[in-house]
Amino acid sequence: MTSDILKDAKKLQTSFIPSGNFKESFKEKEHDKNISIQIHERSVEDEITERTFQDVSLCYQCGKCSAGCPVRYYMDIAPNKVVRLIQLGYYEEALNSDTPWLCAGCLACSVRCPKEFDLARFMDAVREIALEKGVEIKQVNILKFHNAFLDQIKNHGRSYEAGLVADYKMKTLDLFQDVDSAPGMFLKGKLILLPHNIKNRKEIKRIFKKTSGKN
Amino acid sequence: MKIGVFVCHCGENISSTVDCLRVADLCKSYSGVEYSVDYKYMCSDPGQKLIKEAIHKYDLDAIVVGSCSPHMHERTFRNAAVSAGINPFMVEIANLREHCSWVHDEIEASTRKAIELMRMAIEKVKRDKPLTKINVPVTKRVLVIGGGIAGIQAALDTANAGYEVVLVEKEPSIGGHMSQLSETFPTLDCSQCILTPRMVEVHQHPRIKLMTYSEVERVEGFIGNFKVTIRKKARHINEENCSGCGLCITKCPIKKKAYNSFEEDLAFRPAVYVPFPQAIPNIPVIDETVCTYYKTGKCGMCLKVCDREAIDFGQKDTIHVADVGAIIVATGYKLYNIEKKSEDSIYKGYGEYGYGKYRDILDGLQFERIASASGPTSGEIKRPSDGRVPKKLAFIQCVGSRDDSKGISYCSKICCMYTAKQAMLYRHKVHDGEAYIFYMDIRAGGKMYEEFVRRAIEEDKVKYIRGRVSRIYEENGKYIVKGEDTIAGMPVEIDADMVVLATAMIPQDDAGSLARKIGIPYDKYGFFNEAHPKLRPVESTTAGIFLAGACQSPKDIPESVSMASAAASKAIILFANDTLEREPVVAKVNEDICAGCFYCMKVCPFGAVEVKDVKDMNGIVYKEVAYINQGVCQGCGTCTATCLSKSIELAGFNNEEIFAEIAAL
Amino acid sequence: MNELIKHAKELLEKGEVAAVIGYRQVSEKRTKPVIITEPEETRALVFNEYCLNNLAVYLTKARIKLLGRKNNKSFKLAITAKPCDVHSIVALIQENQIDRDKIHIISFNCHGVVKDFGFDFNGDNLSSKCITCETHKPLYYDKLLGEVKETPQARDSALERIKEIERMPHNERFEFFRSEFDKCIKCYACRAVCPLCYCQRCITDKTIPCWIETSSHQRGNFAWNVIRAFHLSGRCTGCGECDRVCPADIPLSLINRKMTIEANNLFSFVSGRSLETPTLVGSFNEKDNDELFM
Amino acid sequence: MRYGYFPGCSLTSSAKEYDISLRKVTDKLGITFEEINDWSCCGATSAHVTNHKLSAALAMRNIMLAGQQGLDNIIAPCAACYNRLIISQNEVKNHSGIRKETEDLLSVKFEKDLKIINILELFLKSGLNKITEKRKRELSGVKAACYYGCLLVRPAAITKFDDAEQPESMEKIVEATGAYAVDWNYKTECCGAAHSISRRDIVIDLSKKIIDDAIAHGANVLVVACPMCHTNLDMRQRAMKRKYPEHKNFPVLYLTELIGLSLGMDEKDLGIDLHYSNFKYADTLMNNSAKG
Amino acid sequence: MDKQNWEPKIVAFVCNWCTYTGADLAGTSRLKYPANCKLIRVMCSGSIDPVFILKAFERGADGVLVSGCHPNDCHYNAGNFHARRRWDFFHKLLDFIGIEKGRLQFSWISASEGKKFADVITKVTEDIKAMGQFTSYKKMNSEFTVDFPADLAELEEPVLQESFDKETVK
Repeated sequence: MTSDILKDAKKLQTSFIPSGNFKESFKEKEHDKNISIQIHERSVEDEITERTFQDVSLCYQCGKCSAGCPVRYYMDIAPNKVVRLIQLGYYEEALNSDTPWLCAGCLACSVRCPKEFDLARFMDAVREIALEKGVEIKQVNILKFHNAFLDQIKNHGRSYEAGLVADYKMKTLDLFQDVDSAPGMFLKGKLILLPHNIKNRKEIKRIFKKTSGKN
Repeated sequence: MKIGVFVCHCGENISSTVDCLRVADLCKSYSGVEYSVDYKYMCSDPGQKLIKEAIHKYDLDAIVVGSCSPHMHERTFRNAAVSAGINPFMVEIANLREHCSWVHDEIEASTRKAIELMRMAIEKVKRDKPLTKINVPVTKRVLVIGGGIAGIQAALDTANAGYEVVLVEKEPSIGGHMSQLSETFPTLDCSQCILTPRMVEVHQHPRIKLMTYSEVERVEGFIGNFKVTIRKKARHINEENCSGCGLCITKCPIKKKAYNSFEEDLAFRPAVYVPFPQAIPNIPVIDETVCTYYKTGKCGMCLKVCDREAIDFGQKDTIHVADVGAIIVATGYKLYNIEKKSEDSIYKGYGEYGYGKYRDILDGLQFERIASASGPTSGEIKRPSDGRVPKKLAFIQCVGSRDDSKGISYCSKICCMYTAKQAMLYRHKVHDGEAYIFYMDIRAGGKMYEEFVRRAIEEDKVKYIRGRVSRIYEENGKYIVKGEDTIAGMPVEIDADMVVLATAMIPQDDAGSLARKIGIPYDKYGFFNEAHPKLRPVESTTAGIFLAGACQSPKDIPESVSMASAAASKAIILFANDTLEREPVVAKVNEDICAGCFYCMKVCPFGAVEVKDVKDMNGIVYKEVAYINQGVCQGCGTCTATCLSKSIELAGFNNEEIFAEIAAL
Repeated sequence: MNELIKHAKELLEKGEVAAVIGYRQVSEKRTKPVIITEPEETRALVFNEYCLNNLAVYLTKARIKLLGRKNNKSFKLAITAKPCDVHSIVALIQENQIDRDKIHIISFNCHGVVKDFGFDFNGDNLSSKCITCETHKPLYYDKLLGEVKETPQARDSALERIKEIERMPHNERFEFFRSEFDKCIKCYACRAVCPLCYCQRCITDKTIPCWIETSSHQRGNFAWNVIRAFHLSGRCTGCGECDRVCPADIPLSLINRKMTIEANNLFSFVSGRSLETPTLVGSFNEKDNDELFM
Repeated sequence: MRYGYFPGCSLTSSAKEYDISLRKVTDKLGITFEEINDWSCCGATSAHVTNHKLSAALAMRNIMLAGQQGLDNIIAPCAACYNRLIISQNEVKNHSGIRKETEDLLSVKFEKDLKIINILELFLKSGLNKITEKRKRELSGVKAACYYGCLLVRPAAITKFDDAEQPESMEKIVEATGAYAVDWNYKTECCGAAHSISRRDIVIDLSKKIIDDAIAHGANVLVVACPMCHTNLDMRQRAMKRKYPEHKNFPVLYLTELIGLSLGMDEKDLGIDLHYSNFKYADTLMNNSAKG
Repeated sequence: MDKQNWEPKIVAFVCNWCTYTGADLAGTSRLKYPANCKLIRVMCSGSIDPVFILKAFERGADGVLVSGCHPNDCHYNAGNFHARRRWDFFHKLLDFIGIEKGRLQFSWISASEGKKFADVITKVTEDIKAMGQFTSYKKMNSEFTVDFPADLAELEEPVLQESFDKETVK
C-alpha cells in the first residue's frame, strides 16, 4: 500500500497542480474506477473532523505515533501514513488498511503527539466510517470478536465469556484456538456457563438500537 | 478655518474602485473646505508641490489628504505641510487605499465610504490644535543587560563610538553560552578562541563599566533619562585586592558539593570558584550555600592562604544607581529542561525520554562541554555514566521545539545546525562511531549552512532518519531509541550508547519579571517583543530600550552579533543629539477639575502620573491633583478613558476630535 | 445613646476632632444629618433605625473639609457611620479623597434601617440593602457602639426584580429602561447624595466637548443614566441612597446592584470591603475574562 | 467516605480473584463499597472501536445509575473500565453534541460529574500507612515490577492522576507492603489488550517482551491492576512457552493480592490459586523473604 | 426608509498599533470585506471611552466594534488589560439595559492578522444585518427637530451638508 503511493507520486503531482483541488480530482478518479465506496457530499476527512473534534491537517507527519506503537510491526501501513492518506484524499486506501483494526487503543500515540492529535480517537473514527461504508474488513477475526462481544452485551447487559468464546468460535470457525486455556477456565470455575443477565436489558437493547443507525 | 482637501489616486490603486473626482468635488461643498483637488500621485514631488502651492495660494490652515495608510505617508505630508508653513499636526490622513479601495470591489459603495472617511477626517482636522514637539535632554550612557556575545558586542560598539557603557551580567563572568561551546558551525572554529579576545577587550575598555554578579533591580524614567538601580551581589571577595591567583580555589576543601553550572552539571566545583579559567573578571566567588564557613563558622582556609587579604566573608550586596539614556537588553536564552518541573508549568517535560533519569542522555550544551577541549573530559567523547567511548550516538532534534503538547510551538532555529555540527565533531573524534540523527525537517537557511549539513551526511556519513522518537529506555547499558523512519515507512530501533537531545531554546526563567521591571512587552513564551516584526526588529515598543540576541527569539551567533551591533547603532543614533524630540501625543490634566482620585496613576503603564499639590493663597495645600510628566508619557490615553471627571485630554486624539469623527459618520 | 453623646463630647472637648458629623432626631420617625463643632451640642446626636443618610458624602465636601483645618493646623473629623456607610468611607480612602488618619469613625452594631422615613421598623419596611447585608458589624472603626440585635427577615425583592428583568427579551428590557429613564428630570439628586460622586465637575457638566446631553430628553436621559451606572460599576458600595432620593422613582439601585453582582462574578470584587485589595477600576489581572473578545 | 463500586464484567468471571482479593483487602483496611445497582458493561474496547455513540451511552449509563444512587464517585478496579468511564464522562462534558445525544438516549440530564477512581488512587487516598501498620508478612524478598498497562494513566490530561510516562504511584503502594519495586522499562507498554482472543500472536509477542524486561531488571513478580493485562500476561504464558520454548513460568499478581499477602492473608482466600501459571507464590516469594 | 436597500452603519474603534495596522495588512493583502464599517483610530484600546459607543449609537450607528492588541501584546504594555476590564463591565451593563450583545462587539486583532480583521468585519456586518436596524435607539433620536440621517443612501449630499451645519458637533 505504501508503495502504491510512491507509484502514484507522479499521478499525484499531475492531478494536484492543475486542478488546484486535490479532493476534486480524487472524486473524478473515484467516479472513473466506479468502486464501492461512495464519496458523499461530506468527505471522509470532514466526517473524521466531525467525529473526533480535531482537524486532520494538525498532523505534520513526524511519525512519533508510529515509533511508539506497540503493534506497529503487525500493521500494513504506519499509523502516521493513515493520517497522511486521509490528508491527501486517498480515502479508499486508508479505509481498506489493516492498521485501524490492529490499533489496540493503548493511547501511547495520543499522549505523546506533539500536536496533541488524538490518533486513537482518529482510528476509532476510521473504523466507524469503514464499517458504515461497508468496506470489506480484512482483519475479520478482530471484527468478529468485537461483534461477538457486543452481542453479549446486547443480550445480557454484561459480557459473558463462555458465550463470548462460543459465539466467537461460531463466527470464526476457529474451533481449536484457546483449547489450552478454556478447559483451565472451566476447571478453575472462572468461565461461568450461564449468562449473568442484568435487569434492565430493555434499556441496553434500546441503546443498541438507537445507536446502530447510520449518522 | 480654511481647509485644503487632496485626494490621491495612487496611480490606479485608489481610483480603480473610488471615484476620486467625485470625492474631491463633494468635499468642496463641506463647510470650511477652501480648496479640494484630486491628483494621480500625491506623495510624488509634483503632488507635494501641489499641496504646498495650494497652502500658499489659498492661505490654508489645515489639510486633509485622502491617500494610503497614515502609517505609510503621514510623515511625508506633514513635512510638506511644515515646509509650507502649517503646523504638522494640522494634517489628517483619510485612509482611502488600505481601508477602502483595496478591500472593496463595488465602485459606488467604496466611493461612498471614501466620502465618509474624508468627512470624518475633515471634521477632525477642524478641531485639531497645533502641537509642538517635546524636547527632552539625553543622558549619553547606555546600559547593557547581559554579558553574552550579544551584550559584549553591543557594549563594545557603543563604547567605541565614544559613549559610556554599563554592562550588567548576573553570572560571575561574562561570556554567556558562547563560552561554553566547543566549535561553531559552519566553520568549525573554536568558540572560545574567537570570544576570549572580545571579553578581554570589554574588561580593558576605558568606557565600559563592567558589573558582573549583578542584577537590574529597577528601571525608572524614560527614553534619554532612565534611572537604573543595580544590585551587585556579594562575591565575598574584595575585588580590588584580588589578584586572581586562584590559590583559594585550589586550597578550598569543599570539592564535590556543588555542581559546576558552567560544565552543565557534568562536573563539580569548589565552594570558592571562577566559572571557567578564562573568566572575565578573573575574580572568584564564594558560594554561601556550600561553604563550610557559612555553615559552621569554621574552616576559613581561603582566608588563610590569601596573602592579599581579598577574602571578605562579611561582604554584603551593594546597590548602585546609574543614569543612562538607552538600555540594550541582551539576556539570551536557556535550554528546555526535559525534566518536568511542576504541574502548572507550561513545559511538560519528556517522560518518554526518561526525565534526566539516565546519565548518558544529554542536552545540546552538555554535549558541547563534552566535546570541548576545556571540558570535563578534555574534549574526548565519553559517557558520563561510565567513561566509555560511545560507539553509537543518537541525536534527537526538536526536543521541546515544534511540540504544542510540551509547551513550545515554535522552531528553535539553531538545533538543525548544531546537531549536524555535533554529529560531525563526534565522527571526527570517534572514527569508528556511528551517528544517527532523528529529525523532522532540516532547516539550514544561512550562508554555507545547507552545505554544512550535506557535508555531515556525505563526508562524515552521519545517518539522518526522518521521524520523531517516541521512547528511550535503557537495556543492558544501551539506550534503546524507538523511532520510525517515515520516509522508508519502517520502524527503527537504535541501541545507542549515548543520546543527545537538541532541546529547545527558551527564554531565561526571569525574562518575564525583568520585562515587567523595565516595562517592555513579551510574548506568551517570554521572548521580548520587538516594536515591528520587520521594520523595527531591534527596538522594543518602549522608546529607548533595544533588544539584542536570543532574548527576542532563538538566534545563532552571527545573528545575535548583527542584532547587537544594530541595537548599539540605535543607541548611538539616539545619542547623536543633545536633546530628544518626541511626538507631542501626550496626555495633559486639567488641574481645575481634576478630582484627585488618581485612577490615572493606577492605570498608567509608564508611571507618568505624579501627585501635584494645589495651594491656596496662604500657601496651604487644599487639594492634590494628577500631573502627567510629558517626558514619560507615551500617549496611550488609557488615563483619558479611565478619568471619571474627564479632566485628561490626549493631544492629537482629544475627545473633541473623536466626537467630531463619530458625528461625521 | 448616652454612650454616643459621651464619646462625641469627649472627642470635641479634648480637641481630638474638629467636628462630629452625625444624625439628630427631627420627628419620631425621621432624622437629619447634623454637623457639630461644640461639645454641648452633641446632646442632639442619635443613632437608630431612622438614620438613613449615608454621611460619608459630607467627607468630600469642601466646606466640611475646611472644618478640619483651623489656624493652619489640620484636625480629625469624626463621623457616625453605619457599617454599610463605612464601605463608602473605605472606597473614598482608596480613591484618595480622604485620609484614614484624618477621620475618626464612630460606628455601630447595626441591625438594619427602614426603607424611608415615616415607616415602622419591621421586615416589610426594611431597606433593601439591609436584607442582604453581611456586615452588621463594621469592618473598620475607631469606636464601636450599640448592642447586637437580630435583623428582621425579609424577601430579597430587588434580586427577584433583577431576575425578572433578565428574563425579558432584549427589546422589552430596552423599552423598560427607556421608559424608566424617560422619567428623569435631571435634578442630579442621585449624584448629589452619592458619596462616590465627588468630582468637582461631573462628566455631564463637561460641555466642550459635550459628553452627555444635558437637556431632559429621552436620549440624554438614557445616556446620563447609563454612564452614571457605568461610572459606579465596581465602585458602588450599595448604600442605595440614589434610589431613595430619586424624585422620579427610577430604579437606580437595581442597576447598581446588578453591576455589583457582575463585579463579584467577573472579578470576585466588592467595593469598599477592604483597604488592602486594589480597586477594581485601575487594576487588572492577566487572567481576566477574555470570552467577550473575538 | 462512601465509595461506589463498579466491578466490570471481568471481575465477575475471568478475573474473579481480583474481585475476591479486592473485597478482602478493603474489608481489612476498613474501606466499604456500595455496588452500583444493575450495572452493565462499560462497552469496553469493542464498543468504542466500532461505534462511539454506543460506547458513550454504555459507559454513561453506569455513571447515571451511580448518580441516581446518590454516589459522587465510582471505583473502577478494572483499568479498561476506568479508562472508558473517565473518557466518556469527559467527552460528554466537553462536547455538547454527544452530550445531547447521550442524554436523549438515556433520558437523563448530566449535571454533576462523578469522580472516577482507579485502584491506585483508592489505596493512595485511603492512606498507605494503614497498609504498613497492618502488615503481617515479611515481603522483603519480593521484587515487584509494577505494570500499569496503557489505560491506567492515559491520557494524563483527563485522568489527572499520575505521570503518563514515568508513573510512580503503584511503586509507592508496593513499597508500603514491604516489597521492593524495581525500576524497569515496560511500565506503560501495551500488552495487546483486546486482541487477546482474535490476534493471539500479537498478544503473546507483546506480553513476552514485558515479562522479559521485568526479569531483566531483576523482578521476581509482575504486579498488575487490570484484568485484561492479567489475562494476557498470566493465561497466555502456556502459549508463550510453545512459541518461545525457553520461557519459564513467571508469577503475575494483582496489586490487591500482593497487599493481601502482606496483610497475612492466605493464598487461597485471595483466589491466587485461580491463576493459570500454577505458580507457588508463597513458596518462592515468601521463602526468599525469609532468607532475606 | 427603504428596508430592502438598508445597509447597516458600523463604527469600529481600533488601536493604532495592532488592529489599525492589521486592517492595513488586510488592504495590502487585497482581502475583501463589506464596506459598512468605518474605522476610528485611537492610540490604544485603553483610551476608548464607553461614551464613544453611546455617541456612535446616538449618531445612528447600528453596531460598534472595539478592537485592540492581544493581551500581553499591547504597545503600551497594559492598556488593553484595562480596556478588557472596562468592556467586561460595560457590556454587562448594556446587556442588562437591553442592548444585545451583537450591537457592541469586541476583538483582539494583531498587526499580522489581516485575515482575521477581514473575517471579523464580515462577521460583525453579517451579525448586524441579521439583527436589523437599531430602531429602538434611533427612536430616541427622533425627538429632535433635525432628524439626523440614519441612512446615507436616502440623502443627496448637500442635504447632509446642511444637517451638519445645523447639528453642530458638541
